[in-house]
Order: sequence, then C-alpha cells, then structure tokens
Amino acid sequence: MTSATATIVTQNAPAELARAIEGSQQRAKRKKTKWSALTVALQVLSLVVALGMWEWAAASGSINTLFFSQPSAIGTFAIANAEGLWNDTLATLRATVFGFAIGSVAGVAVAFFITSIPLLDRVLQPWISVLMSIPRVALAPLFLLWFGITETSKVALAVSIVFFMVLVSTAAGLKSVAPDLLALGKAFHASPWQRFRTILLPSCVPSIFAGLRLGVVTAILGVVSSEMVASSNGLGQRIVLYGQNFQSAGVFAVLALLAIITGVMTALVAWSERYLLRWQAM
Amino acid sequence: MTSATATIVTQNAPAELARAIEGSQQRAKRKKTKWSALTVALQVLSLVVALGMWEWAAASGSINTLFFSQPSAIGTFAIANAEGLWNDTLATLRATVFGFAIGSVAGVAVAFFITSIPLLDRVLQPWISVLMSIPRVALAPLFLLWFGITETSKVALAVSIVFFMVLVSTAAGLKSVAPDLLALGKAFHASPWQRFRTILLPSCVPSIFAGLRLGVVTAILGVVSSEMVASSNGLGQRIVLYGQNFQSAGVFAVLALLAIITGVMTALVAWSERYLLRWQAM
Amino acid sequence: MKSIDLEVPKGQFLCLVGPSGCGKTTLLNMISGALRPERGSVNVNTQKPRASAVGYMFARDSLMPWRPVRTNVAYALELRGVRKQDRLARADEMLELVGLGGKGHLHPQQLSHGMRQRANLARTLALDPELMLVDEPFGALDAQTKARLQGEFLRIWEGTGKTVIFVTHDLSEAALIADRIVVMGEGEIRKDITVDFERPRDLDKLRFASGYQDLVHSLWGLFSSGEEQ
Amino acid sequence: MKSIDLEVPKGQFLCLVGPSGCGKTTLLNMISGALRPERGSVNVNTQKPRASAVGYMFARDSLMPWRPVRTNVAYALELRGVRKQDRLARADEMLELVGLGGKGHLHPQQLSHGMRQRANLARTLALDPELMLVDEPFGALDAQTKARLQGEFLRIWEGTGKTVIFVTHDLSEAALIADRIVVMGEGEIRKDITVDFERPRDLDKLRFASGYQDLVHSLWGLFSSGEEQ
Amino acid sequence: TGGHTPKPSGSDPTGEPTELITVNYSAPVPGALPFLPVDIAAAQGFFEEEGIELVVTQTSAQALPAALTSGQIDMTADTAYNVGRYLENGVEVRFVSGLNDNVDFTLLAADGVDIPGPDEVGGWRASIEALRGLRIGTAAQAGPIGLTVAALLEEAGVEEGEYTFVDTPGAAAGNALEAGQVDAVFSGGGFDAPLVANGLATHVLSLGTDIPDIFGDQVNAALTMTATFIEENPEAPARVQRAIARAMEYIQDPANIDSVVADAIASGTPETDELAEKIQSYAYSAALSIDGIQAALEWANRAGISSTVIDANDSIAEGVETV
Ligand SMILES: Nc1ncnc2c1ncn2[C@@H]1O[C@H](COP(=O)(O)OP(=O)(O)OP(=O)(O)O)[C@@H](O)[C@H]1O
Ligand SMILES: Nc1ncnc2c1ncn2[C@@H]1O[C@H](COP(=O)(O)OP(=O)(O)OP(=O)(O)O)[C@@H](O)[C@H]1O
Ligand SMILES: O=C([O-])O
Ligand SMILES: [Mg+2]
Ligand SMILES: [Mg+2]
Repeated sequence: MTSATATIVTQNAPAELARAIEGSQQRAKRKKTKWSALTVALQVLSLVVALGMWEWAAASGSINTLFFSQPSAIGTFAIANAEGLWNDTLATLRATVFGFAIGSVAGVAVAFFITSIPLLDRVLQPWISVLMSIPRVALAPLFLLWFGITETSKVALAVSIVFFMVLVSTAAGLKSVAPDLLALGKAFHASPWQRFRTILLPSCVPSIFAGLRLGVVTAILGVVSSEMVASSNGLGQRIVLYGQNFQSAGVFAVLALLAIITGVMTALVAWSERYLLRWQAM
Repeated sequence: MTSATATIVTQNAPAELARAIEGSQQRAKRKKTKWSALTVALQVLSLVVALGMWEWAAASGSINTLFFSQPSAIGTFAIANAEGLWNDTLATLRATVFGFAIGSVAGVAVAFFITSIPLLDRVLQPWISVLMSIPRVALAPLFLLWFGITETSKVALAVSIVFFMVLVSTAAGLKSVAPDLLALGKAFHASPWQRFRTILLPSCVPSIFAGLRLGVVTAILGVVSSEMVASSNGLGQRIVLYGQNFQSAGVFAVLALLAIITGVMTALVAWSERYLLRWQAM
Repeated sequence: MKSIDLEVPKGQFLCLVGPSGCGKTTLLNMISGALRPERGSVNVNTQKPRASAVGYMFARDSLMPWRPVRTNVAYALELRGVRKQDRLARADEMLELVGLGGKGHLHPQQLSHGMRQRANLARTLALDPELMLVDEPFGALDAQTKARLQGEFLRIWEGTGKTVIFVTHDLSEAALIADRIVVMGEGEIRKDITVDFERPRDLDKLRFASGYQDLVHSLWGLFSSGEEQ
Repeated sequence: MKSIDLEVPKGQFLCLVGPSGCGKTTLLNMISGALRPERGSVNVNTQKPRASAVGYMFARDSLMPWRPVRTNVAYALELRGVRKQDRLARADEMLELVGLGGKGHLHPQQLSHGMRQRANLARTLALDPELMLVDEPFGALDAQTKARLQGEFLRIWEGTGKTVIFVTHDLSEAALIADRIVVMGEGEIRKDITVDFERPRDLDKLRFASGYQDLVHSLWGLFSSGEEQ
Repeated sequence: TGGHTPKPSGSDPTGEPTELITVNYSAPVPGALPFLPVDIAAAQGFFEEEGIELVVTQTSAQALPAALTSGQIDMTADTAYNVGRYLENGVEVRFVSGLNDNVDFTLLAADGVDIPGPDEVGGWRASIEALRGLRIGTAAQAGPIGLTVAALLEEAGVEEGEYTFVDTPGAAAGNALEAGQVDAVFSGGGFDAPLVANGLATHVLSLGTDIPDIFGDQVNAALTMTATFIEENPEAPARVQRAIARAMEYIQDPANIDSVVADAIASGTPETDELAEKIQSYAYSAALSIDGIQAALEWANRAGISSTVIDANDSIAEGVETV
C-alpha cells in the first residue's frame, strides 16, 4: 500500500477560516431574506414580460381573443365592472374565510381527538380517505338540500374540504412529536390538558400549518365550486356567467381576483406561521 | 433543603424489566401491523351500520330517495348498468393514470431543476403559488381549446393539478436533505448526476410520496371535473347525466366507483412507498 | 433468577453505570412514576408528594425549542400552578446558579450544547426536588465542556443534601462524582461500589490522584469479560 | 495575524484537537478538496489522483439508510465506476476486516452505533486511500464501545503506512492513538506535540501507563485558561 | 312607459295595496334570449309594480331539481318539454307564464364542414342525415336537447353509434369549434350568434322554422312555479304573468330596442351586432298555449325526455291566462 504526504500552507489561515465561515454564514442569512432586490426585480420583470407577450400575441392575432382575451381588455373590463366584481369578491371572500376558519379549527380538534384513541384512529382511517376523495362538486346538490342556496351552503362545502386537509396533516404531525418531549411531560407529571397545551399543540404547529396552507387554496376552491353550482352571488357565479357568454375578459378578471384572494390569504397564513415559529429562525 | 430516600425493591427484577421491555416492543410492533383483526372487524361493522341506517332511513321515508337514493337501489342500478359504468370507469381510470403519471414525473423533474438554481427558485415562487391556486374547473374551457374535447384535455387538467402538488412537496424535501449526506457526496467527489441519483433522489422519496398521495386524489378530481364540464365519456359525465335525469342511484353508484378507484390507486401508491422505504421498517 | 434490591439513602450521590440497553432509563422511569412496574415495588419516601419531590434531568436536553430558556426552566413550576411572577423569579435564580444569569431571554437553539445542559439542570433544580434522577446529562458534550460541567454540577449539588441517581456510560465520570457506583449489566447488578473521596471534591486534582486512577482501573476490569455485540 | 503552516509526512497518525467551532472540520474539507481555500494553498502529494487518494470518515456515521451495509461500503467504488462484482467483493473484504463479516445484508438501522462506525471505517478503507481524514468517529459512542473501537482502528491502521488526520474533542483519545497531536484553538495552532509511545500499541495497557497519564495531564493544562461561552 | 317609475308598493289592478311576494328565481342558463322577458320585467320594475320581489339566483341544471324540491327556488324558466321530466319525477311545478313560442335551436356546421341546408333536396332529413359519422356538440347529450337531437337523427335514419356526441355546454361549443374537436354543434338561445359572428361556424338550419312538422306547434320556453309556492301564494302566478305581459309589450315596442339590448347584455346575453334584430325575431308571448305545451310534452315523450305523456291541462297553474 502507498501513503500520502499532505502539506497544508494556508497563509493568514485564521483570517482565511474566518472568511470561509463568514461566507457560509452570509449564505445562510441570504437564504432567510428571500426578498432580495434582484429577486423582486426579476419577479416583476417576469410578470411584465408575460403580460407583454400575451398582449402582443392577442394584438397580432396569434391567439384568439374570443377565448384568451388580452391584458388590456381584462383591465378595462375590471374597471368597468368594478362595483359588481367588488361585491362578489367580498361575498366569496367572506364565505372562504368562514369555511377556512371552521374547517381548520374542526380539523385540528378532531385530529387531536381521534389520535388520542388509537383504535378509533385506525377504524376511521379508510372512512377519512374515502370521504376526502369524493368530488365535492357532485355533492353540491345534496349540500343545497341541507343548507339551501345560502352562504351556509358555500361555507359547508369549503369546510368539507378544508376539514380533511387539516385533519390529515395535523394527525401526521401528532404521530411525530419528539419522544423526548413526550417523556418530559410524563416525567414532570403533566395533566392531559397541560400535555396538550404545552407539548402537543406547540409541537404540531408546523404540521397544522402545512394543512392550513393547503386549506386556504381548497377553501377557495370549495366556495367557488359551490357558487358555480348554485348561488345568488360570488365570483364562482361570475365565472359561469362570463364563461357561458363568451366574455373571456370577465373570466380572466375573476381568475385574477381569485388569485389575489388566495395570495393575500396564503400570505396571512404564512405570516402567522412565521410569527408562531419565530423561534426557529433564532 | 430536604432530601429523599428511595427504596427500589423489584423482585425478579430482570424478568420484570424484560417484561416491560417486551411489552413496549410488542406495542411498537402492533403499531406496524395496522390491520389487526379488531380494526378490520370494526371497519366492516361501521360500514354495515352506516349502510343499514341509510337503507332504513330511506325505507321509512325520513330522507327523500329522489336525492339520497338508498343502498339497495344503488346496488341494483350498478348491476343493471354494469357495462356502461365499466366502460366509463375505464375511460376515467385511463385518464387519471396518465394525468397522475405525467404530472408526477414532471413535478419531480421540475422541482429538481428549479431548486438547483436558487435564484430561479425564488423568482418562480409567486408564480407557482398563483398558478397552483387558480380553481382549475374555471380553466376547463381553456383546456378544451388547447387540447380539445379529448382524453388529452382531461389528462391535461389532471396534470395541471398533480404537477404543482408534487413539485411543491418535492422541492420542500430537497431543501431538507440530510447535510451529512450532502457532505458525503462532496467528500467522495460524486458527479452532479451521481449526487442526484444516489443522494438527492433517495432522500426525497418520502416527500415525493407525500406529494403523490395528494396527487392521486387530485388527479381523479381533475379528470372528473373536466368530464363534468365537457367530454364524450367518463364517470364525470355520468354524474351530470344521472344528476339531470333524477337518477340519484346512478350518482351514488358513480361516487362509489370513484371511491374505489381512489382507494385502489391510493393503496398502490402507499404500497410503492412502503416498498421503496422498506428499509425504514428494519 | 436474580433480583434488583436497591436502597438509596437520603443525600446519597449514586451513579448507575452499564452498557446500552440494560435498562438504566427504564429504572429511572419506574422511580419517577412515569412507568409502573408490573411486579415488585418502588418506594420513594419524600416529604413532598412524589410529583414535586422527584426531579428528572434527561440525556438529551429536551428543552422546548419554542420557549425561551426562562420559561423552559419555569416549566415544572408552571405545571404545578405556581404564579407566573413567582416561577419566573425562581427560574432567574436557578439560571444564576448554573451560570446562565441574564441569558433567560434566549431560545435553546441560541445556546451551546453545554449551556443547554446547564439550563436543563436549572429546570430540574427549579422544583427543589428531594430526589434527582439524572440520565447521562453530559454524554453528548465534548471533553472539555464535560469536565467543566461535572465540576459545576458537584459544586451546586454539594451541601444541598439532595439524593441523586445519576446514569452514565462513562466509568471515569462515575468514579469522579459518585458516593456509590452501581454497575448494571444485562439485567443484573454486577457490583455495588462505595466511593469515599472526600467532599467537596476538586475534580481537577482528583482526576490525577492515584486513588482515583486505581478505582477507574478496577472498574475497567469489570468489563474485560463481557463481549459487546 | 497568525498562519497555519502544517506539513504532514507520509504515514503519520496526526490528531487534531480543539474546541467546538475552531475550524477542524473546515480544515479537513479543504484537504479533501470539498472546500476551496480563498487564499493560501493545500498541497496533497499522492500517487493516485486526489479523489481516489483521500478517504473521508465522518463524525456521524452518514451511512445511507436506504442501502444495506454492503453497498454502503461499496459506495465510493461505485462512484469511481468499479464493476459491481468487484466492488461488492471489495466491500465484503473490508467488512471482514472491521469485524462485520456476514453482516453486509443488514441496513444501518439494524446495527448498533459501534457497528455503524465500523461500517463507516470499512467504507473509507474500501477506496484504499493514501490519506485518511477522520472526523470525530467515536464522539457519539459510550465509553466501552469507544475503547474497543479505538483499539481496532489502530490494529487495522498499523502497518498500512496510510497517513491519517484524525479530529477529536477528546484529549485522552488523542494521547492514546496519535504520533503527533496538533492543538487548535480559536483559529490558531496552540501546540504541536510529538507522541512517541511505541507501535503497535496495546491500548488496554497504555491507558494505565504513567507516561500516558503524564501526557494527558499536560494536555489538560493547555485548557486551564479557556472559559466556555 | 311606466316601467321606469315603479310605484312605492305593489297593487293589484283594482288599486288596492297588496302584500309583497318574494319569489326566488333561477334560469338554467342566464342570459338566454328565450328567457329575456323575465330579465326585462326585472330590470324595468314590472315585477315590483305587481308586488313581486324577484330574487335572482344562479343554479346549474344539475342542482335545479334539488333546489326546487327543497324550496330554495320558487320559479324557474325552462324549455316546455323539460317540465314533463320534472313532473314525472315528483318535482311538482306548474306553468305560470309563456315566454317564447318558437323553438329556438339551430344546427351549425364547423368551418370547412359541408352540411346541406334544409332548402336543398331531401330537406331537413338530408341535413340531419349528413351528420352520420360526425362529431356533434350539444349541451349535455343526456339533457333535453341531446335527446332531441338523438331523436331527430333516428328520424333521419342515423342509428346510435353512427355519430359521436360531445358535451359542449355554453361557450365550450366555441372552444370545441375553434379547436376542431366537433364537426357540428346544436346551439340556441342567442349563444349561437357569437359562433357565427366570429367565423367559427355557419348556420345550417333552425329546428323551429325548418322542421315545422315536429317543432312548429311546440311552445319553446315557459315560466314554471312550484306547486307548494303557488299554494302559499295563490296570487303569485297571475301577478307574474301580468309582469311578463308588460315586459313583452315593452320588448315589442321598437322605441325601446336600445334599452332592451342593454338590459339583455347586462343579464348575460352575448353581445353581437345583430342582437337587436335577433331579439325582434323572437315570438314572445305571456299567454300560455295549451296546445303548444301539449305538443312539447308529447315530443318529450317521443324523444325519451319523459317516459309518459303528461296532460298539459294538469300542468298549468290556476288563474293564469291561457289560449
Ligand atoms: N418505548 C420503547 N419501545 C421499545 N423498546 C424499548 C422502549 N424503551 C426501552 N426499550 C428497550 O428497553 C431496553 C432498556 O432500555 P433502556 O432505555 O432502559 O436502556 P438504557 O440502559 O437506558 O440504555 P442507554 O444506555 O442506551 O440509554 C432496551 O433494549 C430498549 O431497546
Ligand atoms: N455551512 C456552514 N454555515 C455556517 N457556518 C458554518 C458552516 N460550516 C461551518 N460553519 C462555522 O464555521 C466554524 C468552524 O466550523 P467547523 O465545523 O470547522 O468547526 P469544528 O472545529 O469542526 O467544530 P466541531 O468540533 O463542533 O465539529 C464554526 O463557527 C461553524 O459555526
Ligand atoms: O460491535 C460494536 O458495537 O462495536
Ligand atoms: Mg438510557
Ligand atoms: Mg467538526
């Protein structure tokens, strides 16, 4: 066998190391401040380029505006119909917020309850999978019978989706609480309620929020689907109306509003998560 | 300050300990063999009770069979319409499998590509959130335009949902690959392709499958939504058809078929996951 | 068939040593009341009720990452319903005692491993337990930090009169700090050794005293026969 | 301003000791080529190209949990494109060498910590490196397993003529196994000590030899000034 | 016209103040021209003048039966032959007002697909027969229009399996034509106009005028109300019919055409240059034609939309004007 000689000559080596270390720490920091100037600039640029190409393709006739509309027409349409769109946006938003809130709280509560009884957990597993996967739009007429063509009906449809998302995600989190902390609770004789409040709940914050992030998107989906099937107001209804009547500018305006609602709600959820998990960044 | 005396008298203590240990190991094992006889029995029982109550409520007139049908009628309907249902099940299943497969592969591939370029990752983040959150049902007409009222159109809608689910989940997994293994790849001078094949991909299997599990459900949802909006075959179309024709037994028969498709596909995904992660159980 | 019959008198510092998996942690859990023995009995005679009289310090630091050190230290008192003001005052006092005065606002991740184990100790002390169960507190620390914390642990403990059952894998550590070493191995008590170095101990000196060296040497002898799997 | 100027001759067993965060791992990474120094130079003179000549053994075992031990050990050879049959044969040979013969089909989780570090060693040896970089291999083990593995590591290494740079926190360990101890501290080389106990060493005897005890004593002296943060 | 100045509260023709009746209304397709009188009556305040508060809800065809049964919706506009299906399934609805008399469905050929018109040799049967082997878009193949087309194809000797139906609800017909996925579509209610105007398809025939032996006598669209609601509000049918009658007059007055077009667009009718002309070609009528309804209900049975023939007299609300 052969062997090696290693000569390590690092001049000003401590400074060298310090720089390497500093470099890697800066890299770590940069990762946290996601919104660097360059990133934002490129995001804005990509938006402008995408809209510009769309407008140009429509103007040059490469795409049929009957179906694809064009950014300027969408803007004009939105301004002309601002009041009606605003009212329906509020209606959709209200139902979404209610559906999201009720579905989330119920999902978390039921997850804690079910996982506390392992047998119940196992028996309900297939029920949850099946109920979770039924296309809710097909059930909309039943929701209508139960809740009427009211806000309740939209909220109920949203709840029926959000609930399962949050339930499944929270239950998964509960199954991976650090054993050390569970042992701590036992050794310190925490009561069941103390165990829940000081160990389980804080431990599950990340997985609850994983569910909530999906929940926001699905709450809107539920409300819009419900509105598309039957309702007296809301953006979902406008999609059907504009879609049927060849008003593609209207369809895209509504999609943009939905994207804004989702964006704002997702940002609020992400902000709450960051706030509750601020200790992770320390 | 006070102090304590502790007297520990455990007779046959080693046997004692051995039993405590054995007990906890058995508990651990029981957790793995989820399908204990009791669990299965209770699952079957709960199904029987639920169907029985439904049948009874329908027979006694407590619920309106025009909308809620009843289990016996659903069974009869399914047998009478077996051939047509079977053909449409195949059509829906085919589109679902294609949509799921394409969306998953593309989602994983794009996740690896995007996360390998951090700037791209950050610039695309808001685009992904927005595109992910648009209610796809509203886009169905556009998909019709791009892909026609063909199987391609259904597949495309499913892909557009599955893709983002798997993308986001895989990207999250890539950001939490064990640093030790990344260091190993560097120290052993693995090429980028070797790094991908032997470290990144195996590390991400759990997070890819988290996306795939959601992906199965959403693939079916996408195909059915597409079929409900416009199509020449498939179970989604049958939901609309039976819904319009007051055949609630048909609607529920289709929902049951959808639940079976989802169940089987979910089981296959879970089985693949267990197979690929069989080392975790060792 | 053998039986474990162990009586720990008031104020004793007992070290429990033995290989991985021989049941040291299980035994501590039985003493703390977290695990109930199926046969035999565990008798803990304390003035306060057991939940308040027995303190537990874990192998890992097991601090809650979402709480600052101060409320982590006050955790056991919080569970006993002590008023916020009182328990935080007590936590600050304990932090001062373990040399973390003024660091109460930091989160565990902001501390070094050694500092986290000090916080862990402060948390255990906060309840003023009569019996302290300590499970490999210094196992994950580097040699120097370990040496420093061993000294501080003894300095804090000596004179309190608290009973300590201290689990460790490290024979040298046991010889250094204990009044009595109980060697467990594959389910039996192999040896029960009394250590009579005078207290308070100066560990930096003791480490190189010949009496100590001889004790460690003889402890090693106990393991020459056993083959590790 | 200080500078690190370190020359490691062929066949030397060098121990690098020093407190957490002083840059030991960073230095190993620079030698392995995984990290590029911004200034200064790292010169490794080997017969084979650097990628095959330098072996790296990690602090944690860093075995891939999804591979059985055999293909874990063959990993470095797989990366170099060695044929499957050949690399598995080599892996089996290495496993035999570290005392894991016949355990190649097991997954890392099925092994004890000690066995995992043996597999880790086998993986590093599989490439037949000329220079071995070893980062705290025994840090997480209990005292007895650690003692056994130290002995086996030396037994395997002695006579191969491989150069070793071995990072540890444990001064007693360094004194036991090294030809030379380099003490790093907050960015500087505090001391460069030659250890001339004869080879091959019988660790069980050496542990209680007075020459060894004196060396450890003097090493401890180096740290009397440092205060832990 | 008085439509722009509704009275503070409703009154019956005798001038006595009446109680305000709230009616929940939904059309299966908002903005369809056969239902235009309802939108005009609402926009011009004719319902308010009759003491009716109209609450407009949008309910998909899929959900409408449940909505009617559960009392969420009191009144709906629909094709007359579809009402047979409601009644047969126990959804008790009654005709309360006529809307449009002439059956309003057209066959459009995709750009580049040659289908002979009804004026050529063989008449409408030749046109329909030419669909053999083609892909035909209809709004819901299992719905009334899909079944109607299937029945026509059979009349022309084209068997099931010799053509392909593709569901193209609403504007999906346009998308399907643009994408070349269908060779012909059946459309109506004003939604056909944009397809022609945008060059996506050419007009081949209209069922109502070009197939007089089947559709000539049928009533096209009508307003129905649930029996439960009529029982609770016996005056409602007559009041609704009067409001619709006012709307008809308003639509038929050439002076109002700009206002009518604006109201139609606002309620969702696709905007085309020919909209005014198109509106004026409709045969709106508030009085219910018993013969026309009977013809429609008979067609429903012949086309398989309903399995029995319902007696038109049993399906008309009491107290409304019939001819
Ligand atoms: N929750 C559990 N599930 C399964 N087995 C367990 C559990 N807890 C302990 N054991 C088993 O019980 C035995 C004794 O464990 P214990 O933790 O008491 O050992 P120990 O002496 O503390 O070991 P270590 O030194 O590794 O901490 C071990 O074989 C362990 O595998
Ligand atoms: N990827 C990284 N990101 C940020 N900082 C890093 C990174 N790698 C190392 N450092 C920092 O560089 C310094 C030197 O680290 P290094 O790992 O070389 O120390 P060490 O002597 O090996 O410590 P230990 O004994 O704890 O392993 C430390 O302060 C560490 O925090
Ligand atoms: O066998 C060992 O664990 O070293
Ligand atoms: Mg233990
Ligand atoms: Mg290191």
